[in-house]
Amino acid sequence: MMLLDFTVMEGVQVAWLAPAACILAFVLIVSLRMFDSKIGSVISIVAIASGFAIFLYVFGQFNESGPAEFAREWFTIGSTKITLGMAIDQLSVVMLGVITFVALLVQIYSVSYMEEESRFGWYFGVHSLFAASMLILVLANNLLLLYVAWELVGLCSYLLIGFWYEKRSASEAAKKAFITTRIGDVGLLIGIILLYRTAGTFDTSTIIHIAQEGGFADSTLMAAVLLIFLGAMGKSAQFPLHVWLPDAMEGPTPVSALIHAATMVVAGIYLVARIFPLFEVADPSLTVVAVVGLSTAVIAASIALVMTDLKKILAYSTVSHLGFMMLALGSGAYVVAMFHLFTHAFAKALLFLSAGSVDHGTGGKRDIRQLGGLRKKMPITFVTFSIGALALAGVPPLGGFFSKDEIMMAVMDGRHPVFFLIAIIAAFMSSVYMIRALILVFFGDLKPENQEAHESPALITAPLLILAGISLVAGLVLSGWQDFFNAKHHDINFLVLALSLLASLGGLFLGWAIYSKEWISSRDVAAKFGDLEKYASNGYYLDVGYQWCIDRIVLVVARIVSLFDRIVVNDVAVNGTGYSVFLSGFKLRYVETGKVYNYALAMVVGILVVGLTIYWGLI
Amino acid sequence: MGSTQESGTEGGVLTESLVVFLIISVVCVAGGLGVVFSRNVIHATFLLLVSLMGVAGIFLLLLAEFLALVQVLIYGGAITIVVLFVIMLTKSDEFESLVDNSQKPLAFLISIGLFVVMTVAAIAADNGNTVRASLKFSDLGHSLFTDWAIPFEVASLVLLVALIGAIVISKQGEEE
Amino acid sequence: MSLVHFQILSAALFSIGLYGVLARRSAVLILLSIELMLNAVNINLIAFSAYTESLASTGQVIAIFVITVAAAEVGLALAIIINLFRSKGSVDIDKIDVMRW
Amino acid sequence: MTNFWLFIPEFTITALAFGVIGADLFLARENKKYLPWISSIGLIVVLGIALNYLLGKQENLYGGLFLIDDFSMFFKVFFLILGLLVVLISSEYVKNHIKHPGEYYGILIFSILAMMLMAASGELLTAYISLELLSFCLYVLVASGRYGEKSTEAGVKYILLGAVASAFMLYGISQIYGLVGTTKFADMNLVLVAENSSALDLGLIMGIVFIIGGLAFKIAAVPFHMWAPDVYEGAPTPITAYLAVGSKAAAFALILRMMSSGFISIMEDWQMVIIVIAALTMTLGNLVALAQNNIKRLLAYSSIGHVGYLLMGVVAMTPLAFDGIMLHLVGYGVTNLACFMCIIMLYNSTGRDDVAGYAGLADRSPFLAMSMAVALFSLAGLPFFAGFTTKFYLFTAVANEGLIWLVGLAILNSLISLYYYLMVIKSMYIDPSEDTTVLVFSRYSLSVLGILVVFIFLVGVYPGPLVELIQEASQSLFSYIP
Repeated sequence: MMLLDFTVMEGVQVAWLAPAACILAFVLIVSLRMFDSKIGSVISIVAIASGFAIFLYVFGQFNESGPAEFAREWFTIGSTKITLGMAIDQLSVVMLGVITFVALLVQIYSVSYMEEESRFGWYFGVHSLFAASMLILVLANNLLLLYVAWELVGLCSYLLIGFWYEKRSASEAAKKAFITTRIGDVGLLIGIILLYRTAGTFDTSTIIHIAQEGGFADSTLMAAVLLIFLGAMGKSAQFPLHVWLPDAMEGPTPVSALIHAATMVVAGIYLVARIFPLFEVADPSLTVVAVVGLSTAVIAASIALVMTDLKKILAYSTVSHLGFMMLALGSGAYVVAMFHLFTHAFAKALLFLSAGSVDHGTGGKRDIRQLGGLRKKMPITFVTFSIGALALAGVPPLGGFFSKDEIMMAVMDGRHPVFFLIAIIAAFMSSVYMIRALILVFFGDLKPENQEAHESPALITAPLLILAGISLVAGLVLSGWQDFFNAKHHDINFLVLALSLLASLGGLFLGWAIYSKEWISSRDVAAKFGDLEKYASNGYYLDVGYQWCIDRIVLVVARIVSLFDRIVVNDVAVNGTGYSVFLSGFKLRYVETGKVYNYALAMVVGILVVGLTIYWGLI
Repeated sequence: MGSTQESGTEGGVLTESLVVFLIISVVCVAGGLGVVFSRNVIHATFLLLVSLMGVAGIFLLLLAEFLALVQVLIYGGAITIVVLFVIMLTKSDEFESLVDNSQKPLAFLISIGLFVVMTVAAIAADNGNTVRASLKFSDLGHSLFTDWAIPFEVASLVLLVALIGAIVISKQGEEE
Repeated sequence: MSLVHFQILSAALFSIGLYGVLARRSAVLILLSIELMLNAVNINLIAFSAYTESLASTGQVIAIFVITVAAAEVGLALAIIINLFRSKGSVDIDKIDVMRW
Repeated sequence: MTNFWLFIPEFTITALAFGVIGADLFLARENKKYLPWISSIGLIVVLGIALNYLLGKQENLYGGLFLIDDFSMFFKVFFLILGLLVVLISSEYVKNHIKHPGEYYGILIFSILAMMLMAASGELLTAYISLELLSFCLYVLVASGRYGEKSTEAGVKYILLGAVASAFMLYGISQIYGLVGTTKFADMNLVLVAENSSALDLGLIMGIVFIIGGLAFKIAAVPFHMWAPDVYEGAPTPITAYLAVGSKAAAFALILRMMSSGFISIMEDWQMVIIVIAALTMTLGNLVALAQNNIKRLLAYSSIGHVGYLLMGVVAMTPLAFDGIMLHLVGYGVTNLACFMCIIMLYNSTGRDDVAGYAGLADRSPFLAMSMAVALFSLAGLPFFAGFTTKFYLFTAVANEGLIWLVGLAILNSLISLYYYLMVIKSMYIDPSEDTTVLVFSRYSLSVLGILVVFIFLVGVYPGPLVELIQEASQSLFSYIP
């Protein structure tokens, strides 16, 4: 193969260079031990920037010549050839773009954000490795390679969450993320092996082809698809495997932005989209996806309402939006899910990076009760955060509005109206918590201890502004998006449109009413926002009513849910599993007494048990 | 392949050979029990010798004269002596307090269980054959050096390794 | 007198030896018990070879190897036990549990 | 008349062992450092001779006692290379910690011979006596550590338990011999097929189970594993590596041949039991490993876990699964040797073999820490390392036979194992060390380690040629089945 033939190459033949560049960066940083120097960051940024350039080239080629695939043989299992290869199609091109672009911005941002850290170079090294594995994950043309990358991505996430390992909570969180996602990964690998058993290949397109021809037994396909979905649930933090994601906020904020908001956590969404035809063939499986997505969206949103840590609010919001994406997938509209993935990636990365900027500017404060009134001190961050928040809340004409609206229409089309109603409630809640965060952080009185707050340097604000710009205009690519995926345009359903708009704006208004009333006196409100004063005073009853509702219903429910989340899911299911594994390990070791005759007894009993079992045909 | 010899009779009558067998068996088993129950290690070693000589007698009953000879020579002439040497070298008075360990009851149960299983297996598989065949020395030798030449050579290496090993290991404590 | 008698004797010796292995505390006594087990094997082998014409010499040949291995085993094990005694002053199995858990 | 040229590797390696022991007698103390060179060059010569004379030969000597085929050839080469590597990783350790280098290498070479014989034997007695030769060599090697340390204790435990296991195995052989009437695997299969025994009688079951028990002791499968952690901890470290790889591989070679050509017709009877043993072995190994703080003990439990994976392949009983076992043995072997090389190097310079001794290793010796991390990642089965490819092949082959839940358990166990490997890696890279002196290693050690690390990547990234060799080997094994 002529790798360096500078005549026009197919995109797919160049695509692999993007992850290769990042791996090279990682190897360079680690092997030259540039853990403390700034050169590490330069290498890493150059690598990811060239990745982005490759994306542009690949994208251009793709527009000309369409999907392509290439593979080389790795080894054979029996008569099956295991190949490694890359595939370029709509899905992977989109992901390639999102990953390289967001990663590039986040890394630039990190240069300033992380500059005080020791292990600065290590941070960038792992970032490069992460980028490489994420790129391999989306480019892989077969499930095996995908799985390989999937594991590597998880490893990088582990390393980055635990970056401040000196902090106990950080290493605990890293461990929890590791164990929780692993539960899903077991399912994923078994699912893949199940598919391989029948198909005799790991090649994604071949497997899909076989499935569509009816080559799989129904039960096998169903089991495989659900097991793979379990993997997606772990990675994409779907209820009840979502518990690791809020804790993952112990990592550095840029990491949260890149990995735990924009890229890695959407791997599950990507995976389901990638093998979407399998879900279609294994019919009821999409219902499972929809139900899981919907419950995730609602539950996480209600928890986000009562969180006080800014990053946790964003984290639960991420979980909730991942739920929306799953819901869209479950409603049969993977193009829409990908679109929401796209708008959400920019908006949420923007929010996280803005939160990081707040953090940076105020000397590490993340509790929204201690913040407030920062809009004067940090104007750029204020603007960018607002854009992100409004985009997520679904305010037209920002990106989030279009994608959320598309999801609502897809749900209305593909699922029972009840799904739609619940989804509207979740959307409503997401407006409320976004505006809550916005108000509590940037409006109101500046706390005396925050007088020193300052705007962040240009290396931090520049990525914010770029992302904000994209979030502003992201919605406009919608029609191009659907053409790109050859998807049908949804007929605009005005009822749906109106309801979803109502949910967004209503949520904003409600949040505004509650949170500005609670923190600022009404006179201040009257003085500063004359227009709103009437609403606020007129809405007093509403205010009390909603407050009551929130106190008595939403809060109670949310507390119960979050209690459930803490105790049942977190402590019992996740930590409990972990602890019982450890406990049994620690107990079992005492079997090993060190005494020869005990060992001999175990052997003899073993022999007798085995012999008699066989004799009596017990098993 | 050698001569065959009628022995025993029908109907479970006590024949001479059966009586001999029973006597030798009692010696074997009693010796064995002595080995595992004796409180004195020197006694245990001698009782082992008794039991193994009984085994040699069993070999004779089974018309395996060569094996009986080997048994007497190796166990009586070598192994027991070596064990006694070692006991002398180590502190034999320690053995007075060194009797049985804490899992003795369990050990008893397991051994009885194994014995029952093995006996049941033996009885179930019994084909009632009462004809014994003996083997000429020369046949045994021939077979050992032709058919079984490889294991034979390997066995010699086993002995060599054990020899070297024993020397190396017991020399370890010196010159320290 | 038939095959089964010898087999029962062999079973008895094997079980007695096993009891010794499981119940004794002195390394030397465990070793002696193992010798009993190996002899039980030999009885079994020779009984089979004597009572089954077709099996011919194989049983005796195997028995010779068993005796060889048994002798070598005793030699080597005793050397190790002596070394143990020199370094710990005891051949008590209960005392050689530095390595556990 | 037997063609004695077919024994040429065995003859030459025996001569080599004698040569090394003899040379030791004549070499002055300061010249003993040449012993590992003599041994390794000798082993390379034997390897060359074996490849030259025996490659592709298909012979059946002494009526099936001794088989020369692709399977035994594969293992011969594997064991010779393994022996070579063990000699290489031993050399610095032996210089510092072993009193009788000549005997050490000589017996090591005898044990390689024993393993070669085990892989080639087609009959119970030959297999047994070769196994016994291997065991004796290992007893000596295990107990040959420095006086007064854990080595003797390990030796006593190993030889006493080994003798019990071998007594059981012998009883099993005698039962098989008496009831089946032959000790040759191929004939055993014929008899068992002819009997077509739907319900086996107790005596026969006893025979088979006792033999399996003896072999299970060798590979340290639950509940016959209990000696392994103690012996691994106490033995001289290169010997621990050798035990974990060599004696297991040899026992597996024997098990594969015996099961596939001897007991395959009564497969249903023992299959389920081995499934249970495999499940128990992998679970127990990995769980208890979580609680260890001595690195050798930790690897002992990890190797018990690996035996569980390998046993799955025995259950599956297909050429594909056997490929998987052999491939995993190779991958695991290389990885384990690399891991132990790191342990030896650290032990030689700091005298530590507890996990805490690895704190801050990344700062004290980056290369060592990196190699150790590579080896541990490979053991955990992370992609692009040997462990992933080989484990994946094995798991897929087993899943192909429909044992999905077992494979699921194995995957779960691999994930658990990743956790304790990561603890070591974390300790190396993250925990601060009380001693921060930079460790300096000889160029020799570093290059041996480098070679092993390269092997790990090679098997992980480009396993193609190896897989082809292994496929030929396992095909020859299954060609014996009528």
